[in-house]
Amino acid sequence: MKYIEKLAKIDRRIIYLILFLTVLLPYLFKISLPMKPLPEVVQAYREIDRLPAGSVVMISIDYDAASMPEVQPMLYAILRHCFSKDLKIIMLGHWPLGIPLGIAALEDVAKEYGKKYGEDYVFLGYRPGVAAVMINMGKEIRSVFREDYWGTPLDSLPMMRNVHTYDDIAILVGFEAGSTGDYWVQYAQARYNQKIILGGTAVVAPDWYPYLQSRQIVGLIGGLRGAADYENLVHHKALAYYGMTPQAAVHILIVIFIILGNIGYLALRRRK
Amino acid sequence: MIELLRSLTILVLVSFRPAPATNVRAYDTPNDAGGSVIIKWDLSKDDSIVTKYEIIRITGSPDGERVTAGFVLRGTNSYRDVDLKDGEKYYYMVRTWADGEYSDSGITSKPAIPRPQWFHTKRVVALIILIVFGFLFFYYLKLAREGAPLWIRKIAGLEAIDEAVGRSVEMGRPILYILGLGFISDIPTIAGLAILKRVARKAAEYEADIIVPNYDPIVMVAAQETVKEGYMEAGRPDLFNESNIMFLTQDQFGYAAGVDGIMVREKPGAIFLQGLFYAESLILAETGHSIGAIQISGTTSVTQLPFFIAATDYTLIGEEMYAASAYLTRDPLALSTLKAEDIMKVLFIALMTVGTILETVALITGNSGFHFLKNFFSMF
Amino acid sequence: MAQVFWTWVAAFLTLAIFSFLYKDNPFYKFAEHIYVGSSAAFWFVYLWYFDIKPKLIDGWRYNTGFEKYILIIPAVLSIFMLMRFIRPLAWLSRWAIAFTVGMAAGLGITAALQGYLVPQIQATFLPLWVSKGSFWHSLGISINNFVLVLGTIVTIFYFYFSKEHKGTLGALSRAGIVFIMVAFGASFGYTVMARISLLIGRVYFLIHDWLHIV
Amino acid sequence: MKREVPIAITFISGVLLVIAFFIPHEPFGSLEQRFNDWYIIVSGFALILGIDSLLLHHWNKVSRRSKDWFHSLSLIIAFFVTLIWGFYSGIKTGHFLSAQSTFRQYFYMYVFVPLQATMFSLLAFFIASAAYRAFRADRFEAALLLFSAGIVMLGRVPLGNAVAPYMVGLVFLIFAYLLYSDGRKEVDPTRRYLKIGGAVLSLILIYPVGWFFLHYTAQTAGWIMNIPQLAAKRGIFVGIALGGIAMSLRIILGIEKTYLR
Repeated sequence: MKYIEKLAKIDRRIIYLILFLTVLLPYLFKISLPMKPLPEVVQAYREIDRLPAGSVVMISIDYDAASMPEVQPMLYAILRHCFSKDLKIIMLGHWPLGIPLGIAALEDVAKEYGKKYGEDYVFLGYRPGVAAVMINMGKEIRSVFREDYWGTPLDSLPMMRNVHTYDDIAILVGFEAGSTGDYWVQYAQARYNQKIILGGTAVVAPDWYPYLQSRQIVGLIGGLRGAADYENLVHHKALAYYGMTPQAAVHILIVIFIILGNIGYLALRRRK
Repeated sequence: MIELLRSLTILVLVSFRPAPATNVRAYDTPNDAGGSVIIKWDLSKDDSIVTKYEIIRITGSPDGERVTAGFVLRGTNSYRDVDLKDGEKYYYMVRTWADGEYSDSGITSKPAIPRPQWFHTKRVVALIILIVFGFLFFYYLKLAREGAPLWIRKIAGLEAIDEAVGRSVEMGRPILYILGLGFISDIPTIAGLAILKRVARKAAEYEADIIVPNYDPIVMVAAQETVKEGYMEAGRPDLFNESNIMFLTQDQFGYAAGVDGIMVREKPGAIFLQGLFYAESLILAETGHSIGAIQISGTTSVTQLPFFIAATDYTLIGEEMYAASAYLTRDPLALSTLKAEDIMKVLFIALMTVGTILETVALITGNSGFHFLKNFFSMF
Repeated sequence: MAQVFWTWVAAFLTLAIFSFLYKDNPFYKFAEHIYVGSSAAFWFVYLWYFDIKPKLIDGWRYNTGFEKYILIIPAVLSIFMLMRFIRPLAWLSRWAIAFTVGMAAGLGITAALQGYLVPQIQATFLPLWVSKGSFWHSLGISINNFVLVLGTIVTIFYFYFSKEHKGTLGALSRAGIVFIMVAFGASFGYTVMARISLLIGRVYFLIHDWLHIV
Repeated sequence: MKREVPIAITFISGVLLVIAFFIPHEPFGSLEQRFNDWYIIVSGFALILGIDSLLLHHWNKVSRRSKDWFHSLSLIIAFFVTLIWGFYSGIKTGHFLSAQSTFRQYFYMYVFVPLQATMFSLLAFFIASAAYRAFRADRFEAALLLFSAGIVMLGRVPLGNAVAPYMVGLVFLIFAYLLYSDGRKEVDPTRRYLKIGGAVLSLILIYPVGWFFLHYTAQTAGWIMNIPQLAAKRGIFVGIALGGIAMSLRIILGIEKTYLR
């Protein structure tokens, strides 16, 4: 009887320890759940996969450190996919505090694939005024970004010579933690017919399904699950893919704790 | 073979000029600060092969210079032209493009004259609500001035304030008051300050310390004034210690880290979490619980309320927090405004019922005239 | 090399914060104080580069006429705010606070009307009988609409202050509590996923970027 | 003068913003934006007050050599190092977050972000301990909270469907037990048999309800989020909006002036 009652008063540190191990162990032993990639992620993958080598992909960093664990893995997976297909990348962002995260990922993956700055990828950085930036880039990217993030004029970068407007960009991939993605659809897609893929946190992504249905976006990557699917598709399983097991395990763990707590509580109550 | 046929069809389609967009209308943008015109047209019959519509602006007279105002994609039948001069006449044409070929009807729209408006007609419903509320507000204020009795239901979280302060004092521990991440421009922060005054007065009566760590410097200044006032009301201005109401950092989790540190080191007996909270709410409430403090929380952030309900002893849910200052002071003027709120609630419930019935009727009879109430309430 | 050093710094700070879960200790204290101090400075630098400089300094430099000289108002209010450092003039800071509070009140009214009241009420104008597709499908949508309207109304009754919650009002407000509790539970459960993702991110940093195990 | 002027300022700025809401014409049309910009400037300067408070608080601890003075000293050092580094990088490269900024490369990426992210990630632990402790089916309302939290939690992950029936079954078991133990104490025979009958019914229902959740947990979670959750949220929003308007009116009219004393 006494043991049952103890279930009502498990020390919180024990809960913390079990939870920590639940997250850690699947990584160490690479335990993974069988998952079929979501159709909207597969769609995004195919859109990028069928681009001819040399096409330009624009990536927008519209999140910051708080959403990093969910969105950063998507960024890495997409970058790997693009560089492995010899696509060229232009990166920019609308969240000033996210810019450092974008550049870190870009340089990491570029090094991995031996890509050269200015020839294979360019980093534009941040300019204030979300909608104005998007609209003006439809007329001429140089009207917003005369220089790249390092202060080099765009015309002296080989890969930028023939890139002027959205017409020269095959696909735009927006990584979102707020409403900037809606602006991309509203301005770059509706006004300039830019092909867009959106990736974002599990909180913002559900709002985008209407865009997917109306074909305003051609792919959607939502939350850690979406990132895991993309990692799976590009055959580079990392944070997100192995993170899905702890994700599910912790949810179930919390429910088990709740049940144990209730059993203990009931036992206590009966004695009283 | 099929491929060939397809390319042939496309070739044939493309070499023909698309049907022009017709019925081009231009008018001043309603409810704006001037300088813009809205252009609408009926789509070309060949909209499916159209690449874009070009909007052409002619300033002054119909045969003036033609300037491209902008492009829109197929399927779009309106455009908003901006950066115009108020009072000037503008004529518009819409040119339909299909690859390299274009066509237009050659007829310009009637002139549009951009002007600024003095009243936002889409917001009339908001104005009506505000007027009705204002009327009720002043009516009950007048009743209160005349001394009509006002009653308010029990709110457990507010009843518990004195008990929490008392218990903290018995344990010989200080009181921690957390105003959250709100700026002074957030109404919940001001509601939090009103409750702080009461807590400060009680603390002064019991000669207990009260610690208020802050996220926003202006809120810190306001909190210092509020606590000082509470101590004065209790007749103990000598006990007031301004350095107990300090600033931490304007970083969400830096603030949470700092407050957690204060909790485990100062071991307050009562913790108040009153204001605007975001994700850090549970970090604070769980740490507060782990040190065994009695906690009273309140916020209007609906996403954080579940965590407060789970982790703290009493929670003021949304509007209950706004009612706090009236509840605690029993000031008849403040209480009268609660009565006005309640009447508004009944009015809104009646309105919802009517609106729901109208919508049902509209759907059953198929008469869209019954949507009038719903349409009236669409604003932006 | 610098990379390695800084990764160790980041790992140390991460573990120091985690150690708080066990109990308060010097490592956490150190990380906490570093965090509070450096983040206060960080946001100060941030405010300078993203707010004060573009809005006040550049505004003054690049604007002309009215747009330029109107900036004197916020500049004066800012100086009033700092008058708290000078005891005899400290009362001037209340003028600046009064402005911000007045702004809060004005925005409080318009934001409540535009952001909450009108759209939320409009959204509850739902038909209680919908015929769309099969009978069961229609019935499902109709019941959902009914529950939505009913739930909204009874929740509003819970916040009725000026009458005791007895009799009919009591029953309605209790029904309101039922909806509120279901909502809070659901909202709690919904958030778990995002929070676990955060922890996964940190654990991955430790074992991948720092220890290179995975 | 010292009291009336602030109240007048509050009144004027509040009323102006409400009027501006209904008038698109200049100067009202852009008033809200303008006031916002002013507010940002004022609050930027106010940060100096805050930093003064923070540093003074800790400097006092250092100079008095009170407990943890060493940590207070590291706070002060961290503050100045960050401040100087940030402005140094900013002046040298044009912006403190620019590409060449060492402040961005090192401080931001390896100190600031890890601290922020780790503090944020503590929530994963706290959400577990809060759920464990608080979700006790001691009252009907608490049982509802527990139930909807559990369903939504399980409905959002793979494998959730497989676990949900057990959880639901257990809740029904608990429910049956409560009804039974209450019923046993009941003096009135009809009530007693009703309650005990209810207990038996809950036991019988375990199987069909469990079957239901085996197949429809995710859908149920979606329904709870989209219907009852939304309804309650709307009701709360209406209350908050009305309370907010009333509070604002009280502030504008000077009935509520805690902040000014």
